[in-house]
Amino acid sequence: MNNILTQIGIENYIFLSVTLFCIGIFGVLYRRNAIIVFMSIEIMLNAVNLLFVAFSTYHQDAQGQVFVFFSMAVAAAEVAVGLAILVSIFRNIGSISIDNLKNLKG
Amino acid sequence: MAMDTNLALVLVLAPFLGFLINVFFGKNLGKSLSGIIGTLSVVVSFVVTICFFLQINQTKQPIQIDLFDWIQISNFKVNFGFLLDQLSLLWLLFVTGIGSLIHLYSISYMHDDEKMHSFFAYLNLFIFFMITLVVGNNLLVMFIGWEGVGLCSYLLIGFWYKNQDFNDAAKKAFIMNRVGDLGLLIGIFILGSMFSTLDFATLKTAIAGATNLDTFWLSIAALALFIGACGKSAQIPLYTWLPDAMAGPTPVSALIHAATMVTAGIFMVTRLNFIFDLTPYVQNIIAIIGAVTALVAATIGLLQNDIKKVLAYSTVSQLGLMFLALGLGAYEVAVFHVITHAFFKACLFLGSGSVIHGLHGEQDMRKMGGLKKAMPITFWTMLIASLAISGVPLFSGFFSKDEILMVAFHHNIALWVIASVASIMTAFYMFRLMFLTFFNDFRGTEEQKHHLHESPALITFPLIVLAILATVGGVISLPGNSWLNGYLTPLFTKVEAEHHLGTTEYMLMAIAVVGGLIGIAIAYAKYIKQNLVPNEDAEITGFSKVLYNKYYVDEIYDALFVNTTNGLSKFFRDYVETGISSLVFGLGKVTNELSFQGKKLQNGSVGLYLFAFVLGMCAIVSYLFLAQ
Amino acid sequence: MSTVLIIFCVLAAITLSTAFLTIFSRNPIHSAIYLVICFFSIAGHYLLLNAEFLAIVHVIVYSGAIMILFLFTIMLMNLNEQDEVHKPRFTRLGAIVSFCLVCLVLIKIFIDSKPIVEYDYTGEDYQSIKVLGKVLLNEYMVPFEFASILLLVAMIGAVLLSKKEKLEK
Amino acid sequence: MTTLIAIIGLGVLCLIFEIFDFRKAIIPITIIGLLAILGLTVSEFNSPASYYNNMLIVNRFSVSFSSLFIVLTLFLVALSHNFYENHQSKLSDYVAIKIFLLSGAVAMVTFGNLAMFFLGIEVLSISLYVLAASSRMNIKSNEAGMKYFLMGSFASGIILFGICLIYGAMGSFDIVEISEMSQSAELPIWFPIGIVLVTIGMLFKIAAVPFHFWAPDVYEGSPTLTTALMSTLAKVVAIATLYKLLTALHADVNYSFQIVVVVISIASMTVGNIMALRQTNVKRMLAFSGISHAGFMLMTLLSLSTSAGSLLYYTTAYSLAGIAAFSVIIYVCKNRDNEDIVNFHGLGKTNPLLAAILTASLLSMAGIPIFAGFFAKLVLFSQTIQAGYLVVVIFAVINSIISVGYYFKLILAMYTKEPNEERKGKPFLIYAVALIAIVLNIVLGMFPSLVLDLLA
Amino acid sequence: MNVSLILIILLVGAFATYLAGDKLASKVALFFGLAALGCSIVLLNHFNLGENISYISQWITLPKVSFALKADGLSIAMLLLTTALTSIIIFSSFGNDYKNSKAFYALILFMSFAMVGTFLASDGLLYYIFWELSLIPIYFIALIWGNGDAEERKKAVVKFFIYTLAGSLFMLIAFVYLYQKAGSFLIEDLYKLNLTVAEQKWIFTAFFLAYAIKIPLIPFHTWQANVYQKAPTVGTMLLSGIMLKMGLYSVIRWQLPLTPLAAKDYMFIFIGIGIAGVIYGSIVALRQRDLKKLLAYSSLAHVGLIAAGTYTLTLDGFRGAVLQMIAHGFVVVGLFFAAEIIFRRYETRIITEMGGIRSQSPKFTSMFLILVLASVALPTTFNFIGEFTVLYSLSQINIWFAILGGTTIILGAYYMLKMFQHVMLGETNSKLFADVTFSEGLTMVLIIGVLFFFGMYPKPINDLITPSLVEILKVINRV
Repeated sequence: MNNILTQIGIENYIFLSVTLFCIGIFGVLYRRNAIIVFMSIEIMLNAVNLLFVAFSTYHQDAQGQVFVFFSMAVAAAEVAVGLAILVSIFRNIGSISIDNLKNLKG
Repeated sequence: MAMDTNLALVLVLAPFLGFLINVFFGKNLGKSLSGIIGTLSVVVSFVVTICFFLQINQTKQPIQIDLFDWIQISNFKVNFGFLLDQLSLLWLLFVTGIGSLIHLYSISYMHDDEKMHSFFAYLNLFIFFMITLVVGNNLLVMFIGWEGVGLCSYLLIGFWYKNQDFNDAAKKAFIMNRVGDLGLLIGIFILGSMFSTLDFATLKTAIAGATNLDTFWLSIAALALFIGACGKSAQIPLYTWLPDAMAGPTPVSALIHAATMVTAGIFMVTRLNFIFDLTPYVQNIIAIIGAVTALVAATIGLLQNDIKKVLAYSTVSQLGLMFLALGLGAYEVAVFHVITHAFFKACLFLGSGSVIHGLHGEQDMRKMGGLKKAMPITFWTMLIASLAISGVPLFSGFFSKDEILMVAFHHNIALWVIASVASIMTAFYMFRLMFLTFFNDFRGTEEQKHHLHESPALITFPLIVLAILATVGGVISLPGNSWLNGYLTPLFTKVEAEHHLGTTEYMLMAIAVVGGLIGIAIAYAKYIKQNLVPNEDAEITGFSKVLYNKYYVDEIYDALFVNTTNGLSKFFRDYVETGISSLVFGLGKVTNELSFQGKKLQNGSVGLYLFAFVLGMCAIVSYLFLAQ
Repeated sequence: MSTVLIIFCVLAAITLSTAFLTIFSRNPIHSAIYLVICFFSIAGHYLLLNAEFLAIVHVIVYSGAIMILFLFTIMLMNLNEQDEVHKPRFTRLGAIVSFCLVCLVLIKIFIDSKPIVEYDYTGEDYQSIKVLGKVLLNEYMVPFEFASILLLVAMIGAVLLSKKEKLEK
Repeated sequence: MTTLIAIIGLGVLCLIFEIFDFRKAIIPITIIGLLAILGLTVSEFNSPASYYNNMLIVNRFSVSFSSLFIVLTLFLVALSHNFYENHQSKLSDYVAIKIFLLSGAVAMVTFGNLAMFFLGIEVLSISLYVLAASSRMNIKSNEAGMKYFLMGSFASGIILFGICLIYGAMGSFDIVEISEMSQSAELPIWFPIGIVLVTIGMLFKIAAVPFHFWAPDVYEGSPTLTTALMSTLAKVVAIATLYKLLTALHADVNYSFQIVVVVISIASMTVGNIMALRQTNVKRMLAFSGISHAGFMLMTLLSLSTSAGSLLYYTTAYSLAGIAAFSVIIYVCKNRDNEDIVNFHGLGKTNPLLAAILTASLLSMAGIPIFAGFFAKLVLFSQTIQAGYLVVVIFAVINSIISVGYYFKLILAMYTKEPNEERKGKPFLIYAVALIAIVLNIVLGMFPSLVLDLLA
Repeated sequence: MNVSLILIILLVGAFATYLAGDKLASKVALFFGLAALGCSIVLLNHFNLGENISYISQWITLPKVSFALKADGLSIAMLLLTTALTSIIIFSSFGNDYKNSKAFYALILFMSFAMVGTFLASDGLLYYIFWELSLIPIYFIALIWGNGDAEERKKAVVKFFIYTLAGSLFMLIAFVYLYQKAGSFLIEDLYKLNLTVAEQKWIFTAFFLAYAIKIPLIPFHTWQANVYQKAPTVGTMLLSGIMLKMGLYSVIRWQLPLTPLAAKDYMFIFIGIGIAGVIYGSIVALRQRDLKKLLAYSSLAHVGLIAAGTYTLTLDGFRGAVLQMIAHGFVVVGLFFAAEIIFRRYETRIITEMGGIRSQSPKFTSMFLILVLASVALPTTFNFIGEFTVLYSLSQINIWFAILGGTTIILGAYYMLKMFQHVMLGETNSKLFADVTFSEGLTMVLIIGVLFFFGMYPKPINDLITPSLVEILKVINRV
């Protein structure tokens, strides 16, 4: 048995991950619905997680996977706080479109 | 030597002390006392001068007095010191002498003026500066006096400061003088850098000992010095201030603008004769300007109606004659004329002052006439002075003027013709003045007529003294036997041979006398026989109008210099200043505008922000990894 | 083309397409569902790479916790298609442009880079639960503890943001 | 190491105090605690060590910056007393979050492993998101929190991606290992890209152009104390971490990377200053001013090997001035719904001391001598010229000139306008904080060697 | 005893004044001003005895900055000027009633402190710090206690501050660059540098920006007139009497010795700028409506001439410049004080609203006239010595410089006398003008006394400054 990446190629994982990451960026830019934007950010983080695991396999090293745990914790924490903010905005202005957040400018 | 130093200090500082007393305590002293103190202080100087004069007449040794270091320049040092030699003592004699007389005169003349003490203060200050000018042992100490007398002239012309016209005249005098002063300074600079000294004595030896003189720069220096003299001595092109200066009280005109200050230019040229002697071109220029000034001023004088203006133009004209003599290298002749001129012109001015005093300030000759009876002493003294200035034989002016004409004749016929014409005109307008003022009937108001009276003794006494001097002053330099020439000889490098009184000379004398008499005769014909009175201002036409308006020189100067400067000033103030200012502000405005536009970019949209973020990231990454 | 590669391609296709669909679907609920599928496919990748534990944790955390949170919020706010605001054209254009740009730039860089041909294989166990546990709780003990602080902060924060204040006068 | 533990302990203590209803004691205890921690930290100054498999590396750099953070937090906690007067029930949360935030900050400069770095930055960020949005009923605060959160987590994503690439290249998260490897072997291109991406993420945190757009909006919308925190502590932490990251990793700081830094630095200074000119909201103005200062701080990256001391000095000077300025702003704008410059009218008459302090802090930021800000700039200029980037210095100087324009707008308002209304009360802690901060600033200005030589 | 004492006195004075409270402030300030003056005289004495009165100690290790104060003749002359004028200025303001006067007088002393520091510092950075420091007090003095429309004033003052700061920051860059070369900010070390001509040229330009704005020379003068007009008279006096001398002093002390080759290359340009300033300033002054503005432009003209003198790089130019700096300092303070005296009575600075004052106030008139005459460099006043020497030095470079520069004699007389005529002369003004009070008179008399004394006997100052100027010239001509 050898490294599974010999069959797939680490480049492919990189391309997949980069594409996924870019889709995440695209989502953040494209959508105005805050929830979807959050989701896009999650996609970005997951793209990175995927790459971590791929690299972990590439290096035959556990640290990459361990880091994914931290990354998940971060994602969870962010989502919690983000949604809390979102809810409080929704309570105040009844909308979650980020286009409505234009009071602060200039 | 210490004695000399102390005496010299007394000589210089006595008037200054008078000035200080009058400035600080004048008001409390009372008018008479302040006048007396003022006069006394000058008399003291006069007495000291006489002492020195007697001393030097015996020893023939100039007295050098160094007081202290004054200005330090890299290649030379300027001491503050005095030089009492033949020239300066001669000058001092008539400065302090006539000064004393005029002070005396002023006690009475200014008695009605509430600011009499300051008048005396200024007069004393003037004498102080004049003495400084004369006794300074180097160019810069002379320059102190030079500027100082200008200042006093300014103060005294503008003595009646409530009248802005008088103030304008004062300002004009000061500024035109300053134009000359700049010339003088430039001359000083050049001399200083050429010879590393400004001391007269050292300068003289340095020039005498110099092997290869740079005549070009020396000429420039001489020319610059002459410009200075033009300013002070009212020569073309800087003469226009002098007639305006008549705005001051009459004693001032007599003292400053006839007898003493205006001769400073002649003094300076004479003092530096060793320089001018080496620069023939400049000498020619001086001669020509002198002659032209004499003629131009005389022509203007022909038609003036203000009694003092006539005298003022006459002064300019006479000064022109003196410069003519200087330009021709006949320094002693010029000095001679300075002295005689001081006598008779002071007398004339004081006389006219007496007339004006009698008429309570009237200066227009058209409103005078027939004053002979009311003011006999004034009349007779003025008549004597007029005869002197017109060159009637045996009066002092005859000798001095004649010598100038003779010198001119020997050098250049054209100059002689000009000078002769000028002196004929002089005779004419002086007697025009006399006839209009003293003969025929009184043309003024009844009230004035009622108050006509001879002036008090304090006024007439100086007149009489000056008239006597004007008569006999000629003895100091009789043709053929000149005490003055002998006295002044040590000063000059080139000694001109004495003119022998040959036929030519007697011919010239005769022509001059006849010319003078013709002038008087014309005036007599016009103003006594025909009893003409000059026209009102509006009725003057033709060339007379040009003359009456002084060739419009003032207007031309105004247009050329004053208005240009003022226009430039306005232009600078309104456009250039705001322009530069708005350029600076403009930078601020541009950044502010950028800020304003930038605020639009910061529009609050997260989308835009992220977009910028991503673009920035792309730019950086692609620059770093793709562009290499 | 090996089986593994085929599985990879399929999974990758699913991952990318569902990710796209998440963004493009107008209904937030649909988005959430697509996202869940996407996450599952990622878990598939993990399995493919033999990271079983991680795959399970991933499913639990993402599909189980985070997605539920999302859905819960969506329900709470009662969002549906009508709420979607109209997007200005230049926004969309900008988004697409930057997407293409980032994609191109990154991919170009990686294509340009030297291809990796050799892969290490030590044969050692590096990703079993046991090993992971050791690494996590020995080497990475401090970050592990610190992550708890992170979560604590998030908790306090969430509470702070939604707690009503007692008015004390 | 002990610092980090102590800080976390203190944070937990705050929460416990709330439970046992010792609310009044929270702030005094925290202050005392922080002082103790400060002492603890300083005592480690001369004993560099690494802990837990290189998870945390304590050296002079980390100790001095940690101390700075602790001092700043101390000030911020002291200000909390007055600021949260009307929010007593949440006081413990606020304080605890600040303390945890400090722990994140300390982790960021002490990290020896990228995991610590990442967690630290997340603790910091999440605390900031919460604090920014913490004024629940205030729409502006909500908006600020939301904007910050969206952009911040986006940036976190990028940082994470960068870390991932670094890991991919090196197979390790340990910075010592990474830096060793980065010098020896031929590297995959992943490594430089990773570094660049992490750098970009950090540039976002320090609000450098073009990643700065969030800053003015968030600064304006957040509660003033949070703004103070962001503009002083958060910015300083970010730049210090970036500096440490680049030095510790022996990252590929080649010429073209420096060019990028130059461009960003110039752009930040220019944009920040020009945009600040027309602001009427003081917090917003200071946000832009902060952006320009970020540009200045970035200049240190041009001479990485020597500029640690000057970075410390600059950040200290800047943050002390910032604390002083914000304390005055907190005092002035208390109970006002905005921070418009109008509120400052006539402060010179009604409250000369605070006006003087604000003036001094603004002058320090403008870089006028005897204030520390001047030396900060001077040292920076000196180093940058030495590094051969005269252009940057010239731009910096031009920007200093522009900056005076808006700093003086505020000073003018205080001294030339008529006061509009009296303010009541003289809160001791605000005065104390403002005064101490500015005095420290001036002392540092007079004796710059105190700080400059620490990391020499 | 060393020179740092005087700095301490002034600094302590500033604080003491602030603490003394509004009522006592002016007296306390005067006390410390006089103490500083006394101290500088004592220092002069020590200096003349050949004692070492400099002070040096390490201040910052990296960058290497020393707290180095060195007093040579030039510095001591400037020191005396500063302390004497500070005392006079403080005393002159006794007739005014400033609100919050404790801050006001404290700022004056503080400014004096900074300026003294500038004149003494022999370390580039220390010098720069003092240089900048002097800006802050004058900014507040002009801003808070100034007059005229508040908005206008703000604009003018901020422009002034930014403008001068802008210039000096370029100087800072130059200093930092020099530091990189020399490894030290000490003036001796900087003097030793051998820079290429290209380096010198840009450093020269950077310095020039700072100084040209401070002095000011055209076309960098636009801040001047407005600030002089808007600032309270005390501020104007400080600015024109002392502060602009900082620029001129620095040209001699720093700019020329550090960049001699550039200075020689550029000599004609910069003399030209100076002289253009003379003519331009004089002409603009002619048509000013505001008395203080007029005086500001006159100041522009005078400093133009001084600057031209310094750029001649000759001993005469330097010496004349320094003498003229001192003379101008006194005379301009006197003139602005005269303007203030009028303002105290008539509440106006517009010339057309004045006139006819002379008959009501003979004392004031005389004193004002003397000052006017001194400012047009009448011989026997101090200004003449300076102006003569400067013009002489210019004539050594090129006679045309002297002629053009000499127009100041004519134009200066023109605008000053015109001003005097419209302000003082004419029909008696209907508004009452009380003659000078004792303290006003005393101030004027002091100034006039100084002008006349040194006008007749400049030797002490000459002997004081010449050796140090010779030293500086040696440095300039080292290559």
